Amino acid sequence: MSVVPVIFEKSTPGKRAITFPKSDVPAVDLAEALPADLIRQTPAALPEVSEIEAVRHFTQLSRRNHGVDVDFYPLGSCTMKYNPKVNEEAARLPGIALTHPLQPVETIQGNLKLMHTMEEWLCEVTGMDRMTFQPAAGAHGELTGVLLIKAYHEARGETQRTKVIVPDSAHGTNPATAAMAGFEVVSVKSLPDGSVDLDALKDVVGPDTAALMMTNPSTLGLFDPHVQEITEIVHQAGGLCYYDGANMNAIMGYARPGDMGFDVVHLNLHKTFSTPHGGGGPGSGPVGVKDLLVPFLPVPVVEKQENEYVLDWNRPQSIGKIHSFWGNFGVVVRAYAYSLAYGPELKEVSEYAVLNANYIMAHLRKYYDLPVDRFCMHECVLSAKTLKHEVGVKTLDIAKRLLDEGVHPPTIYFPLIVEEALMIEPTETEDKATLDRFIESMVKIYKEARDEPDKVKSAPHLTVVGRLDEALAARKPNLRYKAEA
Amino acid sequence: MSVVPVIFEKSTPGKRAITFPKSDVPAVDLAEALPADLIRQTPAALPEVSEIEAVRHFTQLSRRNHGVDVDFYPLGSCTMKYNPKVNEEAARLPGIALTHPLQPVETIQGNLKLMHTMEEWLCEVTGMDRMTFQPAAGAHGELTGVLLIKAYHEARGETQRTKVIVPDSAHGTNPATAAMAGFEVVSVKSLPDGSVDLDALKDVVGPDTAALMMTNPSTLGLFDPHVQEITEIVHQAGGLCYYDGANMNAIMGYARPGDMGFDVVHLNLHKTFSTPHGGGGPGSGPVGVKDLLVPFLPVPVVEKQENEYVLDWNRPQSIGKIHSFWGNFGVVVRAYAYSLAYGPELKEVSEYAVLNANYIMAHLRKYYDLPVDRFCMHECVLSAKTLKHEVGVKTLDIAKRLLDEGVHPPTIYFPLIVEEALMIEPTETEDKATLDRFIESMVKIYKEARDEPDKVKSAPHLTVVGRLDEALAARKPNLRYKAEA
Amino acid sequence: MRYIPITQADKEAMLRDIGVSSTEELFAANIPANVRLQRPLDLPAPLTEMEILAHMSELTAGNINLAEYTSFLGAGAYDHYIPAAVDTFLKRGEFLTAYTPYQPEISQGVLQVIYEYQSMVCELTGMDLSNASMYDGASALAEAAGMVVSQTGRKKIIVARSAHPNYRRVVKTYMHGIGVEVIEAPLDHCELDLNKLEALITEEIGGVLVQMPNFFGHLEQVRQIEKLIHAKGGLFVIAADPVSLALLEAPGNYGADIVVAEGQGLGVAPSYGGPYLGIMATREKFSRKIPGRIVGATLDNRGQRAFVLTLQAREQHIRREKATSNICSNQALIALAATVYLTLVGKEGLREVANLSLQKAHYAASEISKLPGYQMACKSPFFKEFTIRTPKPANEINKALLANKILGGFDTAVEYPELGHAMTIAVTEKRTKAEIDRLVAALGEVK
Amino acid sequence: MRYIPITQADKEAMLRDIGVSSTEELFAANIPANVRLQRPLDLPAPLTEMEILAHMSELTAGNINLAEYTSFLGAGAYDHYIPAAVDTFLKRGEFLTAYTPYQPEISQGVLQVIYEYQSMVCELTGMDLSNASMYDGASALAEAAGMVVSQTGRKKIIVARSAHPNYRRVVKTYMHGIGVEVIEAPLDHCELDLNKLEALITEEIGGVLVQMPNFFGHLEQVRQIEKLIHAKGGLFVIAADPVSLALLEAPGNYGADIVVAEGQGLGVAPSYGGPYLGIMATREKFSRKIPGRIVGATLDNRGQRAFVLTLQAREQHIRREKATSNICSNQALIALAATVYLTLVGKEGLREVANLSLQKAHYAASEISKLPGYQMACKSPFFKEFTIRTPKPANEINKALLANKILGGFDTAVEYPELGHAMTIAVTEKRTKAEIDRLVAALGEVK
Ligand SMILES: Cc1ncc(COP(=O)(O)O)c(C=O)c1O
Ligand SMILES: Cc1ncc(COP(=O)(O)O)c(C=O)c1O
Repeated sequence: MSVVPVIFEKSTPGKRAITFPKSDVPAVDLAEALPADLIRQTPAALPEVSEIEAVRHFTQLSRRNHGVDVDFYPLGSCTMKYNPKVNEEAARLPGIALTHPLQPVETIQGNLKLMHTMEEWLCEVTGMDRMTFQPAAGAHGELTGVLLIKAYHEARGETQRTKVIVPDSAHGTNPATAAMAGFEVVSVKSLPDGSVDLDALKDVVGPDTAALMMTNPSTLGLFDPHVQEITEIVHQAGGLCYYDGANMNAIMGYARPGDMGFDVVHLNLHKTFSTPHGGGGPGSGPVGVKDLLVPFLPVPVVEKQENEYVLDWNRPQSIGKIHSFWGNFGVVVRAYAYSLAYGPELKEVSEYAVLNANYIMAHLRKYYDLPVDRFCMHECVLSAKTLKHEVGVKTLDIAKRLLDEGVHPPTIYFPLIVEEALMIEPTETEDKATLDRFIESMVKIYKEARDEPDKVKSAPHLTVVGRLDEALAARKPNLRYKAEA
Repeated sequence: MSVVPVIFEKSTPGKRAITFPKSDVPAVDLAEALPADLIRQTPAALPEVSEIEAVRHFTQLSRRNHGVDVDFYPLGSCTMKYNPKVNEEAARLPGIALTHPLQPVETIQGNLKLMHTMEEWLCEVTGMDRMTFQPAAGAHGELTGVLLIKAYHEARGETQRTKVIVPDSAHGTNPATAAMAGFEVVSVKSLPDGSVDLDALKDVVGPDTAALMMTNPSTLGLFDPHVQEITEIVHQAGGLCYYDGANMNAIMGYARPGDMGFDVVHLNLHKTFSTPHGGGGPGSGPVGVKDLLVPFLPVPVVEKQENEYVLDWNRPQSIGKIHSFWGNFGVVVRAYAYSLAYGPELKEVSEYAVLNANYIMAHLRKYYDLPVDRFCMHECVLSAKTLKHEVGVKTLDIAKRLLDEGVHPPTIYFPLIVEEALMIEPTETEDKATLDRFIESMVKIYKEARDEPDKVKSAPHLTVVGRLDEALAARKPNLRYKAEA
Repeated sequence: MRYIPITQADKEAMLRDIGVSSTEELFAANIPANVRLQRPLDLPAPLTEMEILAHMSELTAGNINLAEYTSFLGAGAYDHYIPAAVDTFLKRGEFLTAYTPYQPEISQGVLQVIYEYQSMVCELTGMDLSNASMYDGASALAEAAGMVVSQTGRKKIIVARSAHPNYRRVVKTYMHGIGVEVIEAPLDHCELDLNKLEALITEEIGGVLVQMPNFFGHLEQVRQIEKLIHAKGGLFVIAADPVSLALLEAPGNYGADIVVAEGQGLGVAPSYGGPYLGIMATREKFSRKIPGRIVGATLDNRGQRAFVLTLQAREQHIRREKATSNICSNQALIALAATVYLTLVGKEGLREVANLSLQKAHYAASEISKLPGYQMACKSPFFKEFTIRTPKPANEINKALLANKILGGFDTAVEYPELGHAMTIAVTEKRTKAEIDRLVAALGEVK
Repeated sequence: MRYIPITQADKEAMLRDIGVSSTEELFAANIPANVRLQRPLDLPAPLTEMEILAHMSELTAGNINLAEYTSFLGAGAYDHYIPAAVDTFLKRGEFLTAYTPYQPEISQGVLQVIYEYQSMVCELTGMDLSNASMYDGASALAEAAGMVVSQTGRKKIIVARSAHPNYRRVVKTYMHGIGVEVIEAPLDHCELDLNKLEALITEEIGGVLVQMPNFFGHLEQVRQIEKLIHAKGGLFVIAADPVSLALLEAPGNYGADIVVAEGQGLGVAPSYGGPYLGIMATREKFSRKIPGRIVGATLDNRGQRAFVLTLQAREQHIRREKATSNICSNQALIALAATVYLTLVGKEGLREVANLSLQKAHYAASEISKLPGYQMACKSPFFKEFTIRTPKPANEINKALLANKILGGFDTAVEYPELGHAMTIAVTEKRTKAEIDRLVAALGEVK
């Protein structure tokens, strides 16, 4: 079926899937328990279907979706690595899945110990002093980190530090975060290789600099050769340095943001630490800090006292809270299981991630433009500029044609500083055969683009739906099902 | 991908998915522990793949398969009803999934109580006195039942009773079972409506009759109007009556084999009691008996003594054992959960199963031949005889064309006594909309068969593979992967 | 090397194709020596899968869990029944291991689920549109506060002191960043004091944030509050319990401008506080202000209905520092759980859940109130949670309950010292009369 | 009405189309009054899903389970590690809710899995072909006995007394049906007595059935036995432990004609004895005699490789009373579990499992043997299980072990009184040295 009706269209009055027992307590009259003007008059028109219909509906929908479990998913910047099944099993242990966030701490020592241990491990990986797990995703971590910086400057009376410097190669969340934390964003042009232009940086730093936000390796997949100078420049100006750790998969065991001079770092556990992306989330964006920022961490902090773990709320300088409870604990659990599987061999994760990206680059550079001719780290950024100019086949067309090959396309049109960008992140969990298959597909599409460009421009051909009318979606927003009148 | 390589073809020496810890005990030298001539020299060439490859492989394979969870599956005689998810959860409770069959009985009272209770319930549903859960499927139950009959006659010294009467409308397992238990099979022709020909029966019963095996409702989906006379005829001749309960979904709460005069009955829990078919199994084929056969039941029998459940092995007349342990316990557990959901409302299961089958029959009889013009029970048998004779479109073609509609075809060419049979069992878990969709497909195919017969004869067109060369498969059996030399 | 499928032979072939002799060359070409880590990571040696599970089972075996203990603890995370079918879909690899549906042609599954989720949220809240999810209830409320500020341009907002203490903290943290003052509206017992609230609401106030039912489980006079805030041109934000919306009026029908909610009660395991689900819905007129992903229906080039991410001009990847929020990854899988849950329980089922919870909570309240020294802390109506004064500190009572395998209610002492000894008790449809009686008996026996 | 999705309105419309006014008419037209049940079924009232799970959790909570107890019990069901990925696939609806792949075009998933399963079984056993599965180890052995009889036409077979007592029972039950005499070959300690066996083997004997390793965990002298039986024209049937075949010679290499095995150790939960997996493989020359489904590779009409059920002329639905067996439903889902398991552990992993089990079993044997009163019951080599004489009845010792959260070995007293006080102890790769030491200490303390 190439159209699956929305579940509301399958609804029939009176149908039921799950029912509940009759009440076993003396009845209370709703009209007595609740004020008349607050009792709902029209029930929410939720679907009414049987269990078999519900199960078929979501089974059919799932079969209309790609995932890492289905095939290759080299979506750049997203680190779509394999999500181990054992982590799912671990997260469902009753001592984990069935625990309440407000249980007395003495009844939940195992979970506290898990968080405390994981904090130590991630500090070791990043070279930081403490970590908080409250942020639910990378962007949430960024916000937390930037608010920590704000609190730091405020505590020192330096409220004139109102600017955050963000290279123009940065992910959109960086400038958006800075703005959300009330800072003014100063965008600095990157060098063509995506690295920070030291002169431009020197020009903009000053007494109003609160921080620099930097992604390293950059969104071009390249490690900034001057990272240490950069953090020094910012520090000398009295600013702090924020490290967007989304690309941590490139450097584990090789280099640590803490050693590069960064004061704050966030990790994306749903990237580097293999927790599943879930169709968009949940993630986990723990934030690590150097000692100077520890007083400002969100409350509560897990502390070990003698042989007991406690939640320390008594932190007067804290920025407060950033999550209803302690963050996406179930995601941290999966990352913990992953860390157990590797220990110091996390270094090999990065080694092979980098190997795979360079292997793809080595093969595809013969066909696609290579904006920066240097070995890349965990991802390589190519461009379809020449194809576009010569035969009118755009990056979007190439991506759509890849769908017919059964793989998920790379990230496209990002980073913004590369024209017709194709950002390919294979991750270390792919084997050579899969990479070869992908390379073959990309070469085949390249040739098609030259020989039968229309075939590429009209792709995809084999998917359950064809190219969508995105303009229509935006022009006439249809954002929810409404029963026909 | 329309071909998924077999897992061996994905194998690469040295690749690993699951690894195991190093030994933590003092090492024993294999050459000392085992005799040299019994140590394996060439390791089994199992596949060598990584976990991601394994997961993708089986995910991709699953996406090449139909199931009840995907869409309608009206496979006659198989009762492909919805398999509730809660049953799966129940079967995975640690007190169930993680228990060893030979644990001391005092450590496993819950499981024994479950079996004992389920036995009582199934006795109530069938009108029998005791039940054994050892048989792992319907055919296994048949064998058990027929061996019980054999033991009974032997105990009475009636070893001349060497014949089992089986109507020609019976499922293949019935005659095969009788033969497997060392009986001679006497096939009696059924009347055109699938019911037992009383005269023919009277002709064959006699002092050599061990038993009659009967399916009721018959494989034509019709209840035998003379069932009571039939069992009387057999009993009068000194034979016993075996009830193939595969079609129990038609009569729960309406009639009971025990009340019709049957001495033994098997149920298919994987049909009537909603346990999943698993791509071919496991099932569970419990056998119920009247008192006269109780002494012969397989050992051990679960008995309640005071407040304790025990396994009673001390049964000198028992036929012995039929399963390594106590049967497919995990399947019985699922059926128990199902029984809890219905209780006496099991009657409605049958009511709606019969309603659905008649609804389909009422609509499709206008297009397809109806061998017996009577209300059916839980399934209806149609025929494509006319189509075959007039336009050369066979039942097989219709089935293949149905594949393009996304549903599983009915059972075809069974029962054998109906030419070009289509045996349609919708079950009670399908709603009217699904039945209407199926009817529409069947009508569409009927019209296609008349208008564009080649489209039907060359079907399927939309499946990942086309019609298979079954002759080739049989002529040049390729039954296992072998590495190319 | 656990999940790395590259053999030594493959590695060598790949290095050859790249033109280097070792991966070290790749790193050396990138990472300057002065920041290279010169020692192995100091982490425990790798474990095999079998050891990982054994270790984690052992680590968490001592945790008290809700399968073994009877819970009356709520305060933002509830022990509602989770139908067995929900987890089936959380485990489907196509949902679990996909990411944001950037490529709609191979992501129709996730996209349609989100569209259905958005539709259900609109039905429950009475709003026009919903986004694809926020992180959790607290951050959704904070983002709503941000919307209020951006829409009204006012730099002050009011939050009810009867809102979840952690939600208030998160709102303050977010608002501090953009220099917005957060004023706490004071209580009368455990309900907002409307007179004092009225006095606080001026034309400088961007909006009022109210939790309904409030943290104590009791109802606020939302219709009156709506009039007060709208009269001064501010916005009205409700933080709802989605389960309660089966019985309580949809906030859209009493004038809320933005509705947020914690979706954990809709089929999501308590999981020590996360991952949960931030629900956010609003009126059409704010559709350019709402943060996060939104899915819309459209047509494909074959004329079929299909779904796609839309209205992206609000988002960080397009608008960067001008975006409505920085949110990127959200809680899509948890939104799937809620969608499957709401599909399974359906229109009637959610009413049953809500009504049973209400019935049982009222039974518990009336039985506990009969005990000497126990007395309802507030007179206002309540839904599935209520707050009761206790004869001794609640944490001492809870210790005694634990010994009876009961997880007691939320001790309000730290967050609301003004209530004296008190606890907030949550009762869901899962609690049987026998369990409630056991609680009452155990409370009666606390010395 | 739990899983019945037909509304009253639908029902009425359907009855109208059928042309009756009630379903009762349909039943009345079919079922004669004299056999109609005139009362409701006497079964407990229906429970909702939530109650079902609560009831079943409570019912089985008291069962001792292998997550909480350390098990040294084997005897045909083993506590091997089950990789987490296995269950993922058992739960995929496309595998779980399909039936026998009668329609190959929409069943390529199940068919290919079975083909791969057959291939793996052939690799392990050293045989030419495997069927798609039998019910369990015991019934597979009984079916093998039936094959022996049908192939040789001889009406007597020999089964080793050292084979699993239940397997022997099942063989006898099956053989009794077709009038075949089953002779038990006697033991010398816990190994077959080859002299006595030789004497028993005549040209009337269709075959010898031997378990390897035997029920006691020890090895039989299979190479010698093979010569004895083949010399008299009989067939040699081995019941193997599939895990052992990673270390022990493939039966195909020492002349077995049919190999059966219990597949539970390959990724299948113990589940109180079932569902398990009957493995059966044989030589090509017996391909028309083997019972059960078989999948073969072929081509489709587009020239693609595809899989299909084949050689069906052996089966009951074609051959009826002349079929090789009556088996219809088998254990396909459990064969899937084994296939996923063997894929995950792979060539090396299965060797690791086998070797670790062997190492740990030998450590346990040597430590226990040092205890006063404990002494190996047999001198022959063993794999992962061994039998040891105990100073007191094994069931008394096991009671004491239970108090230490240890599930002790199999008490041989009832099945093999000739051994005196003894137990068979199984040790898998899951057991740590610490656990074994705990067992040894607990044994040492039994008074
Ligand atoms: C470089 C970079 N920074 C930040 C983010 C934001 O992370 P999240 O989506 O977890 O909020 C991403 C995610 O795509 C990213 O690639
Ligand atoms: C009428 C009938 N009898 C017996 C059987 C055999 O049952 P099983 O496949 O469980 O062995 C079937 C199964 O298809 C059947 O339909």
